[in-house]
Amino acid sequence: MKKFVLSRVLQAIPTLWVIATLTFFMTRFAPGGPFDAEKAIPQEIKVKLESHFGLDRPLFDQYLLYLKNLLRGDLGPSFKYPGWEVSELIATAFPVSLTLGVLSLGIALLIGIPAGIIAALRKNTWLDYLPMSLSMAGICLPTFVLGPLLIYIFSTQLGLFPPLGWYGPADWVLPSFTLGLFYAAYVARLTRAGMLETLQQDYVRTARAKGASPWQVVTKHALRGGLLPVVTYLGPAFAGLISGSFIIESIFFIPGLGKFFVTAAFNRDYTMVLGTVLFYAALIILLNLLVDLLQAWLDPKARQAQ
Amino acid sequence: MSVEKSSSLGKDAWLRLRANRMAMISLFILMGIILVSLIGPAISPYAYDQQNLDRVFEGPGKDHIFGTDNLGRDLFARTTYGGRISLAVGLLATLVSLVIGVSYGMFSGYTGGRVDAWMMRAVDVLYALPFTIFVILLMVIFGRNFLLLFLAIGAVEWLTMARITRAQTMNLKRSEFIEAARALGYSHGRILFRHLLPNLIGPIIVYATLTVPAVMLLEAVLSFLGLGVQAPMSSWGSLIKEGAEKMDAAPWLLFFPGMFFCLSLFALNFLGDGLRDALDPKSSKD
Amino acid sequence: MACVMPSIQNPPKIKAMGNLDIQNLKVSFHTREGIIHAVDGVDLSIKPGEIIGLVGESGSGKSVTCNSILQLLPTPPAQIEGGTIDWSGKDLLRQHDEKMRGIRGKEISMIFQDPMSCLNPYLSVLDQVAEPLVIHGMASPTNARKQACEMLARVGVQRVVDHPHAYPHEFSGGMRQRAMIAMALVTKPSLLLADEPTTALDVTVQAKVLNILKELCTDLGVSVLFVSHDLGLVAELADRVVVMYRGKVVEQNDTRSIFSNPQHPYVKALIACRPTLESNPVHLPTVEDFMNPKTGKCQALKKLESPSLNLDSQETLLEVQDLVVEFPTEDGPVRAVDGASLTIRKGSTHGLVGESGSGKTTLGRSILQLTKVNSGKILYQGNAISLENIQDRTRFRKSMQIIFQDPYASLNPRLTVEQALLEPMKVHGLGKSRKDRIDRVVKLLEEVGLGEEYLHRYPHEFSGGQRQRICVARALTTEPEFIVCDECVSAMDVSVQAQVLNLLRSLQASRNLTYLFISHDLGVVKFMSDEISVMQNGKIVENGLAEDLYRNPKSSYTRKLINSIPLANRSSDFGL
Amino acid sequence: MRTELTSHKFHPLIAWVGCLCVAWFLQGCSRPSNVETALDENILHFGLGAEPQHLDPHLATSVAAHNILSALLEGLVSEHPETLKPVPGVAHRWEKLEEGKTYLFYLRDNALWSNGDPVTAHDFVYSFRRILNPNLGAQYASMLHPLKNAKLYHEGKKTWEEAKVGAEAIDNYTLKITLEHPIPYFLELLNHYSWFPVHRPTLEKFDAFEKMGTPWTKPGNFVGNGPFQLVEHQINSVIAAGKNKHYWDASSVRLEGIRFYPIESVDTEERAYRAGFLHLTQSVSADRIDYLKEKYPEELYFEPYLGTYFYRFNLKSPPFDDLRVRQAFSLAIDRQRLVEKVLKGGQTPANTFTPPGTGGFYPQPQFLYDPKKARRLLDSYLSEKGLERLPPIELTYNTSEGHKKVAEALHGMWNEALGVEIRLFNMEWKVFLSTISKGEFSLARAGWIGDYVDPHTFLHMWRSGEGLNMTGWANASYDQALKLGETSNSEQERWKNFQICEDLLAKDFPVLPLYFYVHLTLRHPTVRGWYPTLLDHHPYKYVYLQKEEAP
Repeated sequence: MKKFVLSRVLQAIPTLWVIATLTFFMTRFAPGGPFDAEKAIPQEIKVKLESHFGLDRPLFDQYLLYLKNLLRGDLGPSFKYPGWEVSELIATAFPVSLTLGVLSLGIALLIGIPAGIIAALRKNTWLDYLPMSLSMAGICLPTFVLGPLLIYIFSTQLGLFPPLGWYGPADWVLPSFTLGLFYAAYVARLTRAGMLETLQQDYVRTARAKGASPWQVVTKHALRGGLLPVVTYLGPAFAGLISGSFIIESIFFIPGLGKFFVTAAFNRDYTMVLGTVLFYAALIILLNLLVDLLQAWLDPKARQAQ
Repeated sequence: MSVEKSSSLGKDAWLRLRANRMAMISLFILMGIILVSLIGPAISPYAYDQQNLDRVFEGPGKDHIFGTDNLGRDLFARTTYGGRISLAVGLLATLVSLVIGVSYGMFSGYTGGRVDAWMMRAVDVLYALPFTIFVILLMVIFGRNFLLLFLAIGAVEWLTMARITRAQTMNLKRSEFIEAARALGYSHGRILFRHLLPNLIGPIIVYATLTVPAVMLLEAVLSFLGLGVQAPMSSWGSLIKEGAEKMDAAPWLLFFPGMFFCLSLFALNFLGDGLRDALDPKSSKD
Repeated sequence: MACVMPSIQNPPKIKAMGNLDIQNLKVSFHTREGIIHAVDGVDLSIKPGEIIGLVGESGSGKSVTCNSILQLLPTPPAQIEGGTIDWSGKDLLRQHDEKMRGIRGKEISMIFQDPMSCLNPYLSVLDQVAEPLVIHGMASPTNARKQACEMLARVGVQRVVDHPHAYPHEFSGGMRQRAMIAMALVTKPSLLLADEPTTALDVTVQAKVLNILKELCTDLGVSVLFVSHDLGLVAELADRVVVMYRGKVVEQNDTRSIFSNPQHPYVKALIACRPTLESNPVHLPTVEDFMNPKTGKCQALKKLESPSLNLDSQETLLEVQDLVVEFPTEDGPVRAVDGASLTIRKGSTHGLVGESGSGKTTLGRSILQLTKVNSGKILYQGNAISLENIQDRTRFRKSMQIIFQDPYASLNPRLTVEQALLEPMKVHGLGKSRKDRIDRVVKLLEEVGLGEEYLHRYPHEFSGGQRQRICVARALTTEPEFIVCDECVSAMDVSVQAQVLNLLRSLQASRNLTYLFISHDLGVVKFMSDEISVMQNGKIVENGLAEDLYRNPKSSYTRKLINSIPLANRSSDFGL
Repeated sequence: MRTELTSHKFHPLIAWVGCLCVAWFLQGCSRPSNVETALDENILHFGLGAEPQHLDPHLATSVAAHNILSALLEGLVSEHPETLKPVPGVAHRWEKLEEGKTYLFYLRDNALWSNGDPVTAHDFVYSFRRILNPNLGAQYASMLHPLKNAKLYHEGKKTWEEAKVGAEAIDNYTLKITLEHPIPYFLELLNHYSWFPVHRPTLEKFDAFEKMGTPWTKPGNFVGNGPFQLVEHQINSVIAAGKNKHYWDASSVRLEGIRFYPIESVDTEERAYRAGFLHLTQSVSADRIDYLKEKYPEELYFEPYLGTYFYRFNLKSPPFDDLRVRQAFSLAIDRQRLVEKVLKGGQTPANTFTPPGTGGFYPQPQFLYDPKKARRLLDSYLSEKGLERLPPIELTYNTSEGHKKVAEALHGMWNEALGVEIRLFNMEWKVFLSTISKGEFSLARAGWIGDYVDPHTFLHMWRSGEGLNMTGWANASYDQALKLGETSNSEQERWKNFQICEDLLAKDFPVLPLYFYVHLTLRHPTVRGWYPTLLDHHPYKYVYLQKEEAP
């Protein structure tokens, strides 16, 4: 196990380096710079600005310098928000995104797994079609439709939840649902497929032969294997939940990471683009590793394979 | 007999599909949507970009069965015209991502070992790269080519496809029938595409049917960057996006494109499930 | 008189409860192809303490009968059409699901065929064995584990006692089946349903497991319904034997009578078609031989001395020298094949026996270059095999073929028979035109006993025996000289096994084929082979002519293999 | 496989936890809205629109920054809340000398920094010196170029002392400012944040004199002299300002604090307003006007805004190198219809480039609608070139629903009047900027918001070679007229010259003005002391909250 984790961590280093390198050069070759604005800056001022951020040096020197700083854990200052370090901004936004991500994932699982189980138990009946259709609502209604819709129903009409902000638990409900419903669709479909697979297994019959109740059969025997595909999906999904919630953040006015991801590219905020991309990459690598470990926990055979 | 032969898999699958009522209903709905998208703009008395500033934001009525938008354009013409674009983009880009993702995933999973590990790391890298910048660069390098749209969408959507295919391939490559194929002296290409691929079809179909709506919405995101469909042309993604902004003032602007989008999504999914069952010769057993 | 019925010697402690009486049970399956009457009016009763053997080939309805006792059949497609199953005054077929759950695992337990797939891979063995006690509220979880531990120790699964967190995959097949037995008996039920509990096991392991089962059931006074396709095996255990054929009970009698005086032709066939160590027929009798009234003579029972091949006069086709194959694992490489050497002569059959894990399959696969060889030489017609360039590889693949154990897994489920058979010809450029190739396929199919009408079917539409015939036909498409038969009949009913073995033999004669015949069943190997090598732990421990090896086994391991075969199967007259 | 899923009992604990959660949530929901509590707390909740990039007045560039900085800092003069005319700020009085070439400002001695230090004339000199410092790279430094010799220093040709820049502290409370030439709108100019003072010890502490991006602008560090002081700054969440006790006029400041929320999405901002989260929104979505007019007739405000929405022609490439085509494109647009039917936000059609009434200047309308003439002009061009019809024209705009709508409407109008095929191209903002500045366009969307209330802020951009011009248009007469209008002391003279500029623009058509902006906002009835102003400036010290009177 230790060896497995270690080798994955070692693999992560070149991966992150390649990501950093590609992103660095990609952002630099994209047209427009961080200081372009409608009111064009006089040339001499632009030169000053560029020298302040070290953009006047040869590109390769900048690259080396960036890597050097990176090794020290320094992501550099933001171009768009001068006076703020990229790492500082990520650090303040991350807890918010994490909360939102965990809650949304919880909701996705809470909706998706039961829906998938019921659908699998009643394959090709209305108890299959109905939960599957409902769970697909999250895909059918994109977040920019679902968000305002939920606000309209639960906030404007019923007055149950605040329409925006991120100040207390009550604020968490609507955004998490909006985001979670999208992922619930995937979870439901994956659970259904996984459960259909395990319910056919001989050990499920063994369990029934022991006198286990249907509830015990499903929860104790079938679910564990049936959830493996869901678990595989969780890694990328969770990374997506944490970083890719720009629209939700914009609809609900949440100070999360998603905004930095999207606007950094639009602002040509080079250091911020690199910082967020590397953060995201590290997150994906970490989560995939966690997923593998979780899989190992669920599946003793995988434990041995590692 | 040789005439009958080649149709056997297709015919079998078709027979099985026909027996699945949900799949057949879905198929008809999908055909209907495609048909309406193809002939809709032609039978509509208004062109998709024909403005009438005196009749803006009219609800569904006699003249405009789906109502009009902020420039007095006929929503029926715009929705059906958008259907052409969205369906074409959705289906073609999904196909592109399928081709890339499945080939990559199969190769990676089949080869295994170090090659596989690094191929998967490459996927990780591509996952992490900033998509916005990538698309902007694509446009800088290749100009505003409509084909780029497929390339750009395919480029992101194939990653998950590759992962799924790889996992399945790893699972299947140990099967005896693959070993039998090797023993029979088949080339790797033949084993991959003739023996492995048909057995991967289930998860691929499920994921592909989920990719189509994702692609249709991604198209709206890409048009934000200036790639793809340009105003005043329409697509379901852009119509839904506009409709969402005017949801309470002019709900029909969201309802009709949304309905078409949802219907085709549901139809695709149930059809996908049906197809998966139909393409599995075993499924006739239960 | 080797086979003594223990139940006669020690009369069991009879429990008050536990009288099972099946009357006129009818079960059908509703499929898209139509209704199949799997069980068609079966009557069967088990008295307390009795061990009943239920025998029949696959599809005869014995498993369905067994499963319907506990209402474990999937409905749909299965449907109980009629009959009663009386268990201590309750009709099990009409019990509510809740009531049934109270009976399952508590009063009536069940053991299934495949211990690999019947244990939940995600739960520890100890938890699974303890589970019935917990479910039925017979013990607290802690106490249940204690009892489970005791029961596991009793069946000889010491490992769980030492490692309470061990998972099924850490166990061998035999140990898992023991764990299954422990799981079934931990609640001390009145009746045990054992559905082919040892079929998936090696002979040596099978013998051990059977002994344990017998001992325990006798001790606990559990009555047993033992389902198997192997009459010889049942003879070891049962007080009474019930034989099923096509959903009906064709004969039932006490064990001794059924073997000494079979009435129904099917029962006679079952007794006859198993290759035994002592007989040496050219051709095995099959069920059809008996069931067909025209040819239904017991001619097969007569011993035919096979014309022994003059081995010395035959040239060497294949030579394996000091072969070593290693598999990397976490704890360093494991040697699956450890310096094995053997010589196979043209036109002969070389048998390879050993328990599972002895390396015989790896050896077979490495000859075909399906597994990477670490060291040693494989010479084919005197030349080392090279897969470097495509011509060599194609030539090599064309001349050597393999038939796998599981005909289902080794056929691509998405290709029709025609596609599966045409493809190798296309790849190897055999046949002039498509039509020519199709003609060849049809001919091949006829050769293996299947007709043209099967061309467009998929593998799952065939029975096990038919599938293996397709595999044989596929191996023949390239017109090979040498075929590795890797446990190719191990998973089959005796009656089907006989058909396939006969087919292989007749093909060898007509096409001058050379076989490497791998099996754990010494009887089968002896029937097929001219020479036999015995393998243990990756090494070849004994080597010799088939007849010599059986009569004068030199190594203790070979003797052990022979002794593990159920007595009834050692000779055709059962020694009764 | 079919199993019954009927008899699963949930653990009672789960139910209890569930109940607790619901109770917890609901309790959170019943909290009173911002607008309700504001009456007690006297806190203004302000929709800021965007996160300001800088809070350093010398580096700030955005409207959002102005909205915050005008609370945190105060210049030499302040603004009248209704007319924006200069009123005493840090300077309690001033003298205009030498026909407006020199000003003497007398600073009040009770003006203090938020840490209690006095605000002196030296602080202003230090501030001017800082923003003009060539090493700082301030974008708005050119706002101070009217100071005598400021340009010399700013361009690095001379040091501050050598250049003798026209800002001099005569004593602690007297500041003398000398200009290059008289500027009629000089006092209005002083209300731009680039003229605001900064606290010298704080900047020196953070070594911020020459450096941008130092943390001196963070809460706890920031020392200002405005009616409010910075309390809290969470990026993308909130910027909070509290009352500055040391402010010289603290007694007349009625708000206890202001909370600025950078809500970028207009729809979200509207929801926030409707939920009582905000007192004011930064803007309102044009598509929502009809709806809001009906629902919130008393709270929706259309206020004139000093800005022009226009398109640029590229004069360097055909067909817009020909005057007739440009003219035809302009004449084919029915601006009135555009404003009434498409925009519907109370905007006014732009028949001139400078919004009428800017600083009192009312230019003659020049850009009119005449589709027949447009057709004639285009036909004459086509026949001269021997063309059947114009090749497709590319219209470039940066991605935004509003810009798209206008482009689509124009697409229709041009198509109808001229039979031209227009191809719309939207671009992401930075790509758009770089494309336009490279001249790779034929027709491009643009907009301009005035920095101060004078026609000059609009007309200066068409000077030959000016960075903002980008059309390739150069006209010596225009440059001359602009120069005269800029420097003249007589209003009549200035208006005459500016009209010449307008005439020249309408004669050569390098630009296609479409409409004048309007500032659309939702404002809660409890907000008082808030007046519509052309620059959307609202001095906070006059703003207060008062409960609605019962009708």
